[in-house]
Amino acid sequence: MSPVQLPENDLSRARDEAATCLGVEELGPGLHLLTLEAPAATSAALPGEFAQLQVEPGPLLRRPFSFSGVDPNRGTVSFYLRVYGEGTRKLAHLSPGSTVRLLGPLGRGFSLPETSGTSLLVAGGVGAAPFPHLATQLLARGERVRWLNGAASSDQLLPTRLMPGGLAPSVQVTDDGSSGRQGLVTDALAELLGGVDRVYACGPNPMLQAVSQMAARLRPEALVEVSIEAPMGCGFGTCLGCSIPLLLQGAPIHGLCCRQGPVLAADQVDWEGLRRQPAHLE
Amino acid sequence: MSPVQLPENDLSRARDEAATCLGVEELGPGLHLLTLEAPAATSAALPGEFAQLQVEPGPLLRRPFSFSGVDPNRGTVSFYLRVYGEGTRKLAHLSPGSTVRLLGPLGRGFSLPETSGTSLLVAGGVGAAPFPHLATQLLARGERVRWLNGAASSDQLLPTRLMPGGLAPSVQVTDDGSSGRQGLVTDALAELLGGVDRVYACGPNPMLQAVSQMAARLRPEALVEVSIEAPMGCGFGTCLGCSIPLLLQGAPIHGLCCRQGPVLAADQVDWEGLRRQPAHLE
Amino acid sequence: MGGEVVIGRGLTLDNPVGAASGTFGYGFEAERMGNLAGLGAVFTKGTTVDPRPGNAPPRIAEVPGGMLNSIGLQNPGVEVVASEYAPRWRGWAPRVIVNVAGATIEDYVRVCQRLDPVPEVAAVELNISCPNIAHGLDLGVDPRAAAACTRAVRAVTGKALIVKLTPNVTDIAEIGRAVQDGGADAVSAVNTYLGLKWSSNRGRPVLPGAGMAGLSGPAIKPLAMAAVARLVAALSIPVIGIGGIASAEDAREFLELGARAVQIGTANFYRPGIAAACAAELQNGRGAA
Amino acid sequence: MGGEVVIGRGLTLDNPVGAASGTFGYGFEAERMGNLAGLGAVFTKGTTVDPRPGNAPPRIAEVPGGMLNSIGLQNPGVEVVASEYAPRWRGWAPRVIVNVAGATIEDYVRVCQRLDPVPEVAAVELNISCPNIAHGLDLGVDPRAAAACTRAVRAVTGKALIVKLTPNVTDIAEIGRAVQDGGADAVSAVNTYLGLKWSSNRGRPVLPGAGMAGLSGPAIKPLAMAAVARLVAALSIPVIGIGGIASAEDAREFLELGARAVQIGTANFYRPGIAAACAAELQNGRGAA
Ligand SMILES: Cc1cc2nc3c(=O)[nH]c(=O)nc-3n(C[C@H](O)[C@H](O)[C@H](O)COP(=O)(O)OP(=O)(O)OC[C@H]3O[C@@H](n4cnc5c(N)ncnc54)[C@H](O)[C@@H]3O)c2cc1C
Ligand SMILES: Cc1cc2nc3c(=O)[nH]c(=O)nc-3n(C[C@H](O)[C@H](O)[C@H](O)COP(=O)(O)OP(=O)(O)OC[C@H]3O[C@@H](n4cnc5c(N)ncnc54)[C@H](O)[C@@H]3O)c2cc1C
Ligand SMILES: Cc1cc2nc3c(=O)[nH]c(=O)nc-3n(C[C@H](O)[C@H](O)[C@H](O)COP(=O)(O)O)c2cc1C
Ligand SMILES: Cc1cc2nc3c(=O)[nH]c(=O)nc-3n(C[C@H](O)[C@H](O)[C@H](O)COP(=O)(O)O)c2cc1C
Ligand code: FES
Ligand code: FES
Repeated sequence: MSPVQLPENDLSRARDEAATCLGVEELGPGLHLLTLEAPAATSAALPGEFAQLQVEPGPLLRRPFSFSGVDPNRGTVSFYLRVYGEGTRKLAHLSPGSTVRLLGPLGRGFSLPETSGTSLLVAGGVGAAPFPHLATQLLARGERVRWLNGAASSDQLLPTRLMPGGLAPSVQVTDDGSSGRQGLVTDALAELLGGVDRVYACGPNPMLQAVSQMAARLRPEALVEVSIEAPMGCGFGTCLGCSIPLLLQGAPIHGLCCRQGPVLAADQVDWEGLRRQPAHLE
Repeated sequence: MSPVQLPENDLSRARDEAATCLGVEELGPGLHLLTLEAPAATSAALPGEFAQLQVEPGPLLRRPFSFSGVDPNRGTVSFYLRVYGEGTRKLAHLSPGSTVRLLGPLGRGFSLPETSGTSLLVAGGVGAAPFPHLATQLLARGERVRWLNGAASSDQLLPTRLMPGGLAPSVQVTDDGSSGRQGLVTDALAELLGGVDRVYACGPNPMLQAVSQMAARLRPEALVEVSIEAPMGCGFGTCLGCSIPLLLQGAPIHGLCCRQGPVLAADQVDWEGLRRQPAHLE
Repeated sequence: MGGEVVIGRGLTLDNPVGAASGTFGYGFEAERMGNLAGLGAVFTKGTTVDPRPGNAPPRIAEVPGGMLNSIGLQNPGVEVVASEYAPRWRGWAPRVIVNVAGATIEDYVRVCQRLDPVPEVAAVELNISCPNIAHGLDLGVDPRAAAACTRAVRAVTGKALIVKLTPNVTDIAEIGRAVQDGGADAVSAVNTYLGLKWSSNRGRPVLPGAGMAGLSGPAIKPLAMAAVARLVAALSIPVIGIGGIASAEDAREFLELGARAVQIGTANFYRPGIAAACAAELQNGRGAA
Repeated sequence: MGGEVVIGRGLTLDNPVGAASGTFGYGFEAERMGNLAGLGAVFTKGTTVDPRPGNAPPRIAEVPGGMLNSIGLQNPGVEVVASEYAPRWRGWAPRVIVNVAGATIEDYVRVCQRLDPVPEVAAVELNISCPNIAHGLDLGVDPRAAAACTRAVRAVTGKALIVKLTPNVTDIAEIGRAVQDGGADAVSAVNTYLGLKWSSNRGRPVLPGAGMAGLSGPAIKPLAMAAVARLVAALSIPVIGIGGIASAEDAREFLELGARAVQIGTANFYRPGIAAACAAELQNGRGAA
């Protein structure tokens, strides 16, 4: 058994609150911003942490989503959602005023720097979800924040207006060139790594692996953290359903995405193990 | 096997249409009038016939309801509902514009007279449901129609405004005397039976039995028809779930409420068998 | 997917979608309602030697995602089926397969004997999930009894012989192998699962007696798929998949899993016409939608 | 309803509601989240002789009204449980009952031997639904093997001995009688039902290998109630009811049916705190609401 040695999140911070939907904004094809009034989560959620949302009527199990925006003044949190199956479809069509149970914050988020430096945020598609909150927190700590935002096409990019003001010049890439540069995030990564102290990445696993490898090669002194997904039964460590392949002192172990992740140091991830997983666990 | 000998409804008249909710009006505590735009049903539904309504999301099986009002001009049908469990609760809270699948008309309705005479409609509680449509049809045939409307209390009586104009003087009774006379419908029945050619009754089984017995004694020449309920899996004769105790040439048989009923001649019903049924089959 | 399927011993269906026994009567209701055309097969209500009135009400109860039934095999008896119903099936597009039930092996033999010369009966499906058989065991839970019943019927019928299996067993593949060895041309699986619904108001089960009844509907689909997967792996004869199918996509899943054909049961109650619609959708390749 | 219940051999629970094995870890997550107080018992994750890493992902898949799991008994092994976890249970209000799993009878004996002197372990629950036992049968589907395992454990432990039964058998009452004769103080039922989810996109089951996994959640409640009813009728020892319980009303139904206590499983995942809430609701007599 492994989990004892890898750090786990502190479950005593999680609250199960009845959140009220304030509205859903459509941001692109199948992409929505869900805003919930959820005072407890608002005051606790750190960047990279997630919530388990329950929709009723809807699927039995809750669904995990990264906190995207947190507004302590309004007492609201927002989630950047891509419609995938039943749960996300229902969430994307919530009417204002309806109730959603929100359990959170859960998981381990991104490590926030003690001293200021330069952070690079690398997003692939809906993987941009945690970055508005992360960027806000980094800027508040005096960090210089660059943003590399990638997606398949223009209408699938997280809109820049959701990010806080004050970012360093950032780069957008799209697979089809419909916005920003044409190509993959890794095509634009090399030139952005110079002088970077921290790389935070969220997106499809192959992208995360490529980013981790490139950063390790070109900027070995940088901290690299990635946010990984897994199917979740509970979100708080009891179902053992969210197993992900991690490395403990170099040896492959079965880690729990919901407690040791979802954010992990790139060198804690067993990338080979991840690659062998079925594609839908992307 | 019995059903071959008792008459059954003609299933070829049933249509499965997507009906649109035009609104739900609250008529009393847990009592609602649901109005649906359902052109096919409107032009086919006869008094005493019923529809199987499906609510989504909602229970798996459809729920049976008697056609209460039929408005051929507007293409609408209405149902007088009492909230009982999940299905009726959902129907009572339908938003205008939402869709309900309606299968109907189903079952055998009340037999309508060829020659004109006097009909007495006897309702117990939500059993009044089929009577607006029945009264309208009877009046259209030149029938004289009296109405004996009973319920536990005033707010559970079908409002008179739902009945067509032109009824002969009618009587209301309530168990608690909060409206009309105090008592049971059977207390008022005797005086109303004089000169009656047809008695149509709908309500709890014990009431139906009492009405049938009193009518047989005091007005043996009258036709007496009652509308019976049973749990229904399908509504059209295939699940065999809606078994009710009937008499065929005096011998007890298992009839099908959905095809040989729900309206039956009082002397076709095995009242003893009905009384032995669990109370929830009331 | 969706075209003609061969079950065996001369039984070929125009398409792999049938309506399950006990959920489609003898097909006459669907005929009146216009829901017959396009179906591959109609599996009739379980038919016994003598007419049976069925159980006292209540007979059905709803549970989330499914229903419980304890109908008690209400049916008019094989004589009425053979002499009055069968002629009415003449010219129907779907094959009509008579589901056969009984309390003893002799019962099954007698029903199948009577049906053997009836040309409108395309095949028989033995429902061997009936209680009160030799040794206090259901016929369908004892491999020897199941095989013996199959063999006995095999000896008296030239029609394709499908044996319908109960899932309420430790090892459904063992029963499947037994009836395959006994001469079955195909198996169908599954029949209903033993379930119970309690009423706190009444302080007793909702259904009469001990309250045991058969669970069907979408709730059983994952269980039925596991049973069908085990049969497909264990048998060489075709497997007809049944259990919780309520869409063309559900039907497609069973077929991809290895079932030769499928039957739709409970869904016919709340979506009349679903079976024929699924058949059409599979044929037009829209099942994946 | 809702007060203290006696299971036997010194095991008494403050109230009849427990959290089911594999859905509550070893109780520490609930402790951190404030969901422990008020529970009658915590049944731990299945614990084996040696640590087990569990199966490769994916391990869970959702189906309507339930979920499939194939976790593969991930656990730290009995030594960690006995020496590191047990001391942390000291002073807990709920009794902690260790769920024990193994591949051979010897495995069960070794785990229970190690737990016997540990005072914080209130009882053991044998999960005899693990494959690959003598004669190619699961331990839990063969009455002789189930009885032998119970007897062997009985010989090495003075603690209350609960045997958890699999529902994937022809006659669960037969297995129940066998373990009762073998010395069990109580049985718990049911474990998960064998299910499979298919993915048409991928043309294979969603879960790895043959795709077989255990179905739990509200979908199985009517099935579990039928199994519990059969056990209650057949046994003299207490029956602990499990399967799809997601509200105090569900729990009350099992208790009215004759179960001495209940366990809540899958519902803990989507309604953390449900188990303690049900316990409180039963105690306050609001369960009928
Ligand atoms: C920590 C974390 C954070 C996430 N943050 C976001 C976010 O901010 N925005 C966003 O759009 N999506 C996010 N996701 C993904 C999101 O949770 C899934 O898209 C969602 O669960 C799909 O649910 P569904 O009902 O729409 O799809 P369905 O396909 O109906 O159901 C999904 C089911 O598949 C399983 N499953 C399979 N693969 C995955 C997977 N990779 N992730 C989760 N469940 C899976 C689940 O257990 C679930 O039962 C996140 C996932 C995780 C683990
Ligand atoms: C021919 C007919 C006409 C009806 N007309 C009306 C009407 O006009 N207005 C009205 O308010 N109600 C009417 N009912 C009764 C109505 O159908 C039930 O109240 C309704 O089905 C309850 O559904 P539920 O989901 O609210 O309740 P639940 O308790 O959640 O579900 C009811 C379930 O119980 C079973 N059941 C048990 N007893 C009965 C019973 N007596 N009738 C039906 N189902 C039963 C059903 O099979 C169903 O699965 C009629 C019933 C029948 C048979
Ligand atoms: C009301 C009802 C009656 C049934 N009667 C029979 C029957 O007579 N013979 C039989 O073999 N199966 C019978 N079944 C079982 C179905 O044919 C089918 O195997 C089962 O319902 C599972 O399929 P489903 O989930 O699609 O309903 C019956 C099922 C129901 C719901
Ligand atoms: C993810 C998961 C893991 C489980 N692990 C175990 C286990 O280790 N030992 C065991 O005896 N039962 C295990 N079970 C079975 C449950 O304890 C319970 O018997 C079953 O889930 C039915 O109850 P439910 O419907 O309330 O979930 C597990 C169930 C789930 C869902
Ligand atoms: S989601 Fe249940 S253990 Fe991680
Ligand atoms: S409701 Fe199905 S046969 Fe009458």
